[in-house]
Amino acid sequence: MLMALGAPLITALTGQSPTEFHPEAIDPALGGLPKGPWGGISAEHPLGVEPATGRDVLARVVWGARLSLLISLLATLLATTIGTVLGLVAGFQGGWADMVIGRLMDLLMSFPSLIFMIALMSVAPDGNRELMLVAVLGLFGWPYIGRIVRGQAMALAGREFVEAARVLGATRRAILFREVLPNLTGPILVVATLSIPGYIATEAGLSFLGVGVRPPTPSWGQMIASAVPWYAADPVYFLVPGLFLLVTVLAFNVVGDALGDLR
Amino acid sequence: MTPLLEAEGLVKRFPMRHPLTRRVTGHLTAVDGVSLTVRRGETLGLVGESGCGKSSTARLITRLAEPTGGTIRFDGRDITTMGEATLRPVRRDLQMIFQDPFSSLNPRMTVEAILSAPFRYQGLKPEPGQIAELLRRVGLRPEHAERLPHQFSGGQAQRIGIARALALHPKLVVCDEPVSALDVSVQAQILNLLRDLQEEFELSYVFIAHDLGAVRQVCGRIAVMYLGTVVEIADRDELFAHPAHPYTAALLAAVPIPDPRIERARPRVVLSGDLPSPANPPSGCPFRTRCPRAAERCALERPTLAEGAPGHRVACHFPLDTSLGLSRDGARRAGPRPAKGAP
Amino acid sequence: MTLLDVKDLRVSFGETRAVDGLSFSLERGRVLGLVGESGCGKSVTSLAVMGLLNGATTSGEIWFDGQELLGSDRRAVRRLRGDRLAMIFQDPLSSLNPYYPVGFQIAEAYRAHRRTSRKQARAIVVRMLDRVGIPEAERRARDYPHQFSGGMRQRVMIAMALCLEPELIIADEPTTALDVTVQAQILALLDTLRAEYGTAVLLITHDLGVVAGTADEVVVMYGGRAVERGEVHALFEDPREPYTRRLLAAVPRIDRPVPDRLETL
Amino acid sequence: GQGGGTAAAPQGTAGAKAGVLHVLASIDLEHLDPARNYVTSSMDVGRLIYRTLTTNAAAPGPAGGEIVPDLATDLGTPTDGARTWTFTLKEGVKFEDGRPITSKDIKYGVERTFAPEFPEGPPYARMWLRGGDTYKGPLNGEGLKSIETPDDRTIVFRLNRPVADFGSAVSMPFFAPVPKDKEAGVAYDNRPFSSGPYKIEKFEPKKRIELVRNEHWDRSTDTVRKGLPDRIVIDLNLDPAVIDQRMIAGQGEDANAVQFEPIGAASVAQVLTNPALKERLVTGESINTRFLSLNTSRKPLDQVKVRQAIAYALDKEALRTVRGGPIAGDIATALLPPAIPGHRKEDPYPADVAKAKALLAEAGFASGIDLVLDAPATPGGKAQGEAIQASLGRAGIRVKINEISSSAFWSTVGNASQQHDLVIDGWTPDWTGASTYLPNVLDGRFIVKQGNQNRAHYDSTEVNKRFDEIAAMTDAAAAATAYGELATRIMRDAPVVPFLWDKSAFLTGGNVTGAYGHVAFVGRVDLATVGLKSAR
Amino acid sequence: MIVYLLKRLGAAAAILLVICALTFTIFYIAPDDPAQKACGKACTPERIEQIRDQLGLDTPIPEQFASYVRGIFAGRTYGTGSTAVECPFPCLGFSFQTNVPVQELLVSRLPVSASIAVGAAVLWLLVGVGAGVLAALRKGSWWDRTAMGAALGGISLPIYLTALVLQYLLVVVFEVLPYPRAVGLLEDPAGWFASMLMPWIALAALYAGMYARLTRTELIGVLSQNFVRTARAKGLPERTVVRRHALRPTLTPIVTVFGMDLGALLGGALITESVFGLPGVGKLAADAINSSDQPVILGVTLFAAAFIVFANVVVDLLYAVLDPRIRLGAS
Ligand SMILES: Nc1ncnc2c1ncn2[C@@H]1O[C@H](COP(=O)(O)OP(=O)(O)OP(=O)(O)O)[C@@H](O)[C@H]1O
Ligand SMILES: Nc1ncnc2c1ncn2[C@@H]1O[C@H](COP(=O)(O)OP(=O)(O)OP(=O)(O)O)[C@@H](O)[C@H]1O
Ligand SMILES: [Mg+2]
Ligand SMILES: [Mg+2]
Ligand code: NI
Repeated sequence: MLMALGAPLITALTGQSPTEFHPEAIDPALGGLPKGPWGGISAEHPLGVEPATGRDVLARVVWGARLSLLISLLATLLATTIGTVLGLVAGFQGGWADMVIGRLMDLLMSFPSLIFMIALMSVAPDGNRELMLVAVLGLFGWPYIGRIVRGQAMALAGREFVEAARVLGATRRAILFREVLPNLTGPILVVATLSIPGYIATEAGLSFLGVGVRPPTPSWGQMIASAVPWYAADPVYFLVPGLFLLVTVLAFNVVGDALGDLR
Repeated sequence: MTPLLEAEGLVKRFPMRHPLTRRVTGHLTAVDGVSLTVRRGETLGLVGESGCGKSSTARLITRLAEPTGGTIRFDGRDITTMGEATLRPVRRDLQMIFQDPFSSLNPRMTVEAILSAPFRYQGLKPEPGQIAELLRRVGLRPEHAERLPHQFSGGQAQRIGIARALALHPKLVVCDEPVSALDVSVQAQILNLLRDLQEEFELSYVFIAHDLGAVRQVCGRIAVMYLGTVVEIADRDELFAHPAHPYTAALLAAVPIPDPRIERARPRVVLSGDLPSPANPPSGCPFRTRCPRAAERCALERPTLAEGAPGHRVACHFPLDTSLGLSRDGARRAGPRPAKGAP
Repeated sequence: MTLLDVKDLRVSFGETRAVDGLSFSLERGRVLGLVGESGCGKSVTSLAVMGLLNGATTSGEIWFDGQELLGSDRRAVRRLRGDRLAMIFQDPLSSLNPYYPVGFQIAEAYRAHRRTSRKQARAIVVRMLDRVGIPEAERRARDYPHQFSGGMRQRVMIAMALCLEPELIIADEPTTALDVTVQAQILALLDTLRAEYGTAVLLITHDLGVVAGTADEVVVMYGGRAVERGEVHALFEDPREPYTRRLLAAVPRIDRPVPDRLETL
Repeated sequence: GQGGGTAAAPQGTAGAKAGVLHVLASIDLEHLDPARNYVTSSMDVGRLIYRTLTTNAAAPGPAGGEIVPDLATDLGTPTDGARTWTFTLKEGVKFEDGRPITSKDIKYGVERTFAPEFPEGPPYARMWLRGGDTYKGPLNGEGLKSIETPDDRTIVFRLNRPVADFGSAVSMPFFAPVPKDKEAGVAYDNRPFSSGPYKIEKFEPKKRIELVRNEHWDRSTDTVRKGLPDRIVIDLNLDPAVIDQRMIAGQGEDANAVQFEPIGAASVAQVLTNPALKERLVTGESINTRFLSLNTSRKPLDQVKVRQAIAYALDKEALRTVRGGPIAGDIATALLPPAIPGHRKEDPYPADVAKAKALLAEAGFASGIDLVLDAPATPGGKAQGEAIQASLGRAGIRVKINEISSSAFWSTVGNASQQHDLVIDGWTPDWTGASTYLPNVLDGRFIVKQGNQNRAHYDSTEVNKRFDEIAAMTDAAAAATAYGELATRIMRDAPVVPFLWDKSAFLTGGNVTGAYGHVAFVGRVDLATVGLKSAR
Repeated sequence: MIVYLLKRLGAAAAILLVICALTFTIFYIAPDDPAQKACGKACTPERIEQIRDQLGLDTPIPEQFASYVRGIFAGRTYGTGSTAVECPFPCLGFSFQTNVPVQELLVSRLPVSASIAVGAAVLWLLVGVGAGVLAALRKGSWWDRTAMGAALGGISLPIYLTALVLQYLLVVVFEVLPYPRAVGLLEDPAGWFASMLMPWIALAALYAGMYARLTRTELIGVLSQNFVRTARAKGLPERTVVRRHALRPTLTPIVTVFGMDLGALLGGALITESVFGLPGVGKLAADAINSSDQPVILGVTLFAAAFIVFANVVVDLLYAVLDPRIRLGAS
């Protein structure tokens, strides 16, 4: 997280831009293999350089972190907001609203989402890819949060303190947002935290499959995808973004897990 | 003076759904034509076994559930079909205390917030010191206002629930098993408190319990429910002295008395069979399947609540009380009938 | 002859002391009532006797028919369990496994200790169900717990506990979840069967009325220890401890005039 | 080139007439129907299944560009000033069911290419054959009169203009025989009837094609194909990196495999640093030129100085590096590659960022310009796009990459309304010579709204006129020289910036022999001659 | 029950219809002309026109959709005359890029995907449920903490990372496994196993982690249930208590989750198959997306959705079969 925010700073410090080519750091005769062992790790390029272009891996990884995290956080925000509101309404209101929202969730969860997301992204008009990724991830992500919120809201709706509020003359809105929602912040926070790594991985997966953000903006998924052919010749190039991704996802999972245990 | 609450022929029916298919497989009649009146300043008790519709009746009276049929008049106004907005001012006078002291308090709110909620939801503001006064009234200390519900014992939590119900000085408080979840000693405190408050605030109660002892302690009049209907209603002492309905008699006989000599000397009244399902009630008199006096007529004709002695009404074709036309010890003669299969 | 002898039982869960030096004994064929308010350690005591406590530190002695249970190896205690020592729990629904027919669950208890064929076990199941007053026992044995009413489930639990004719039954609030009329049915049933089999009963309840009607002796618990114990008539007529006295006074009784206020502790 | 391996002679010696040859391809075969087979990969496979009147010689290097007789006894006899061409079929040539191949089958095969259902083939028949402009194919029962079959072994083509290299043109797959009774419309694509050494046993598109020996192919009638293995199994759409690694490992069946596409940049280092692998590396030459097309119809690319600035700024070395470095080919300095007659050694725009900046400033764009590059949405396309982006960026030319799904790439950039400023482009002539290259991509009169190939939208009256003059020449050598001069002339306008003359380097399994890269198939292995050392 | 089943299938069909309609619309109102994409490299205006005609792109979208749906049940013929192509029942579309009806492509790819999915599922069930059960039984122990840590790690592993690291280590460095390739189980069982091992592990790593955690939580929950206490009170050996009384209720939610995961897996095998270059349904989808072969994308999406929806129906029924409370209805 820090790394993402500090991306401009880190690149300023190392003096490397994520898009600048460094032909001197690679050997064209060997297909552009970085010069030197361990993927061309040197004082100048602490995590080595990208084969074939010589771009600085550290700079790309930190800029990629910025993008990956931004997209997944926004997607989480979007999915959580939609999921919470619709889940609350469905779980609390029941009846007709529950049926419509429930069906919608069923529908979205029946989509082979990865295939569909890829297909959608591949036909989507050329616009702001980042926003589109957020929208698509959010669209297919909210039912999972919505379902949990709905269940919790349903359980809470049967609790006597909700009845008590009604007897006191509280409006439906007041009950939903003053009485029920505060009791859901815990689970919502946990689910949201646990869904972030999913979005990071999915974003990376989409970029990995070539329908993510546009070059030259680096993203982890893209870096890993372009490292795939090199995994035998230059494993470091593949491992660096891979490990960053793994560690980040793991970190969010651990935090979410700990939050879940706290409750 | 008009009664404070008049409920006429209340009916509540729930659709029953198959757990998997969600298809409506039938209807469950939780409340089946209940009529009650609560006079100003009195406490009406509602007793009966689990599932007989006590809570459902309470929820109908407080308009937490929509009645399937019947009317409710409160303080001279028909509130049966009032919308939420018009109902809101009425709610100030019509409050409720719940069974589970913890479940009825929002675990995320401090006592302060819980006790100011009645004001807030009515568009009012508590006066300074009012909340502390409320706490004091129910036997808690002002510094408790900062705490969260889980930091209290069950009895204390129930006191908070009571304070909340009383915050706006209601006229009627519906208490749905307010002491069932509590230990005897705590139960006694709460029962005492309710009585004290009644005097102080000129309250009327509808007091629901399955424990006849507790009901007897606080109620002036008692209605006995069975399978969604009121089978007997009378003044407290009359009911305990001269139960007219065989069910009431069985209920009284089944209450264990904490005195070995008395308890062991009492003949045991053991009703046979189980409570029928409200989804599939027996024809005619709902109690006839377990009734030691049941006759042919009971299966054909549903008895209506008829007044025998003044103020004592019973729904039975063959009531027990002599003053109501039959021998008093009828229950003893007919029962005990051992449970089927038992030696 | 003493069947169960508990001496200075102490159970703690980490810092909390659930049972704190409890002693009592129970003769063959007698009923001991263990009363007290919520949280005073009644259930923990019963579980300790059954050897079913997990994650608790236990000390003291529990003698069952001349055998010390706390020090014995788990296998030996397990063999006693269900066979000579049976238990009935408070909530019969959650105490029965929803996934198996009740007949199977009773047969399982039987077959855990007696080598019999399935068929024989089934015959015993049907007989037991019939004994506890379940009509159409043959057919009902194939039903699942959720298809029974609360009282019926408790009868199933009793059948399960009695099928091996144990010497001691521990009944932990067997009627608390039931209505008074059903409670009366169950208590009557327990009483008849107990008399017939000569089983000793450790009856745990918070309802003084139930104790008064059923027990031979009473132990009153408070805060994990026994505050008073004695023969049932003596204890109710002349409680020595103020706690017992207050407890008795706090119960609203239907056989006495209505007091203005109830006594509180 | 520095690539290593053996370019001069086919690898190894005689192969066994047995065994199963595996081909590992990372691409799909677009069309096998001879009427629609117009990409080099499919043509390479097509050469196994059907024979044409003439065909390319089976030889490494430029020698492969030589056209030799195949079904015909010679390269055809031109009469009427090269307006009438007569071919005679060899004796004993047969289809897979044993029936003899007749001139009518060839005529029918050519007629099919006129059907609008099969538009993928080259336009030559439509352009040259008399009546071809109105003919709509044989599917409705009509024949084309300008193809005559006086007897079963003679076929006469009557053209509407003199075509000096018609004998080369008939080496294209659409001069392959198709029996009329085997017509299956578009479905013929999945199971073309064999006249070559192999027939299709099983074809699962995008997955695998399995060829087995055609017993009726007579080795003695075919001087080009060897027909060594009993079976050829081509696995399609594999991951390129996986193919490389499998070929490097060379375990089990992979010893009997050849790689269909050049090895990827990522594998180059592994191969070149390992002598045992270098042994198995084969390089092939090609006549493919890769260039960047500058859309002269859009501002500011309509200004020659801006285009020249781009030509100076483009870092061809970086572009080559992302394609694999020297092994991927030689840096292109001119339009015509060395293998094409008329090639001139020249470098009008050596890399010079300062000069590029100066030219931009002269044109009034001192603060730089913004351009959009159309690139295919493939890893390679992306890498090249980034290289172009980075190198032009040094001169203040800011490039935005527009990725286009690879299948729609050519139809999108061929659509004038969807094309942007720069296109990653390239061209392989249909046979060795500039006549099917320069006019195709730079003749302004061929600019069309859709399916456009002149993606520079370059339209110079002077150049167009010169194209016509050269086309009328009957002396091949003079025409070649003229094309060379014209290429130099065109490059002064810089409508395109050539950056790479492709070469291809691929790995063969340890048990494979006779493999070499064929110039007609962009340096891909000539499948017709590969065999196994021993049949295991 | 039969009525319910029919109703459920009806609802499933409705969901599929909506998915189909949505997917269909998205592809056909996309900015790129489907005809242009189907047309390929050498595209002429006439050819585009012809494809438009064949695909029926000139008719209004609802009509196109209707004929698509009709084709699923009755098969259909694309185009007319000599260019007509037959797409027999159940026609999920026709791939003009490959000249093959989509359902044929699917059928030819299914064995590979099924091999991967089933093998991985077996692996993750064995490992995940096994580890979860042990962790629950030894809650708080060294083993519990290690297994749960590993499970969290497994969940966090992106499939392509696992896949490539496995391939690098097992194939490139240590050469213990061959490169995965599509080998039929019946043709060459040993080769099939060797090829499938890495995809199995890669997929199973993720799910095993999830199942280990799920199993542990569920089993701990069940072990604290009163009926487990009852079983112990009967004097049953601990093994029987766990196996019969605790595991059975634990497995019910796991089986249902498993059904859904398996349903979604065929659609999600995309990355595994792409990384290992195995020609399964996922690879088919990836390739189709790369080459914009819209009929194939549509067909695969629909097929995968059908699988998920069908799996959900099966799961619901299974739940009912497994849980007598649902099977027999409430009392
Ligand atoms: N929301 C509901 N949906 C369906 N059935 C209901 C609902 N609420 C109550 N019931 C049923 O209606 C009947 C009466 O319930 P009610 O809660 O009024 O009984 P009660 O007398 O308060 O019982 P208890 O003493 O257990 O609180 C019961 O059979 C119950 O199962
Ligand atoms: N597993 C446990 N872990 C920690 N504390 C426990 C555990 N079981 C019981 N206790 C504590 O031990 C004390 C005695 O509990 P126990 O269940 O024996 O009470 P009880 O007398 O049976 O009460 P009740 O009438 O509510 O059933 C309580 O304070 C309880 O919180
Ligand atoms: Mg109730
Ligand atoms: Mg207890
Ligand atoms: Ni009656």
